[in-house]
Amino acid sequence: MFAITREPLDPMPLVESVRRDECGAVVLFYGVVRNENRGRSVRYLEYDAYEPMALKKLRAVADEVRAKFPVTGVGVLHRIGRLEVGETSLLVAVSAGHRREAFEACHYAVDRIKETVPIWKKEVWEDGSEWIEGHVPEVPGAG
Amino acid sequence: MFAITREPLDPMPLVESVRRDECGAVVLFYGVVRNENRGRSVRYLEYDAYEPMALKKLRAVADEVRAKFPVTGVGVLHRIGRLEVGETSLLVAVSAGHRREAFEACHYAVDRIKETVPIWKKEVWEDGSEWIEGHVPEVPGAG
Amino acid sequence: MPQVHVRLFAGLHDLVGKRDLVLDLPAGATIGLLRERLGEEYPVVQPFLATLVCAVDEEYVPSGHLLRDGDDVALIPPISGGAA
Amino acid sequence: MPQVHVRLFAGLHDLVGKRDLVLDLPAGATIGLLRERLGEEYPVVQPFLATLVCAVDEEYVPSGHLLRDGDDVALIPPISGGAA
Repeated sequence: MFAITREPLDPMPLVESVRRDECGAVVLFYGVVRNENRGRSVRYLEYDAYEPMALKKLRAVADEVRAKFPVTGVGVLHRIGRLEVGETSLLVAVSAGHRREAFEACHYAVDRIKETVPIWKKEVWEDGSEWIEGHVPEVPGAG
Repeated sequence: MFAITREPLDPMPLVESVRRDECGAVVLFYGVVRNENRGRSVRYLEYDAYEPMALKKLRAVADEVRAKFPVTGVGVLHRIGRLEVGETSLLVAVSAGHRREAFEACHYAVDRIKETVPIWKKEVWEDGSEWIEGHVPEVPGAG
Repeated sequence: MPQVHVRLFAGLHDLVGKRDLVLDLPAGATIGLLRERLGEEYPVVQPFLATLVCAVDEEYVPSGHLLRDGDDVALIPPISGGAA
Repeated sequence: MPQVHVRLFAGLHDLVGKRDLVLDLPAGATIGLLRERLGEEYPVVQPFLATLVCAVDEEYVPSGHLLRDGDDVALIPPISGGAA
């Protein structure tokens, strides 16, 4: 299960979509809106995305994870639009035979999502706002 | 939130119990009953526990995690009794400011639960059953 | 004479005030040329060009990538989705 | 003359057929002595003694731990809760 959506994220169907009878471990990661970042109090976040490409890149991250780790299932949901403090922006679920692979693969997936998926975050404070500049994606074939 | 229970585990209240407005990441681990172990097909599992001590040791693992990692919340639920393939025996939730600490602390907590909490698992196959012998707990003051 | 469709997101969308642009480019135009043109026609975009990456047909492409008529080019400033 | 309450779990519970035992021990008895007595009175327990750990008042204790009257002693075979 992979989706970019403006609706609140529901973890239960995602976990069920990655669980297999041969898996002994599922790791579910929640990215949550914090009330503070780099010393500034955050009122809310606004996420923008290049939706079709973001969805394609989420699937590509999952393919990369499956090639690199012995996992049995991977799924990702990313919410966009306005999110309040405490709301979930990202859910990544990974199932595997054993816990080590599930933890490592899920952590790797979250790292790669931040590096490759075209989604942007604007922090809105009491007295202003800013689009956060994070990772410059790697371009294949570039110097 | 900490519990040893015979009822199916509900992850949502556990996650809500560890979430804080200052946390940016929650990692939730599911231990799930697999259909196979060490080459044998598993029909179901039966968990036994020394319940009051197991609950005390779950809390001790959480104290250890909080002392070792900069986390904002830790919670654990362990189910006992009969569990079918695909059911969840263990839920460990950890919240933290950032993802790395949440992943590392949750993995550590699962490892320590296996090493210190007096709970036992019987595998039941088509043609027999066996109580699985895992870790001998460390005894303080022993040679 | 390729005519390309350009998509703007996040800070670029706010600055330019549009979600989409159409640019007419000379034959043989590359992503590199498109970036130059953007900087000329939309000076507010200039400071972003150093860290801007482009995607064509939903894949990241290098500056030398040759543009064809009807291409769909997304301007991708440094990304910040995911999690803390 | 300490009298102690002994709790059995998992495989030990199945083998002995009881969840609880009461043992009368001589004054000055330790966990080590309790283990010896168990092996004598319940020979089925003998093969488990090598890897058996004891807990008193819900804490793991070493063989030299002195038992008091009314102590609650749990016999803890190697644990296997948690996850794959």
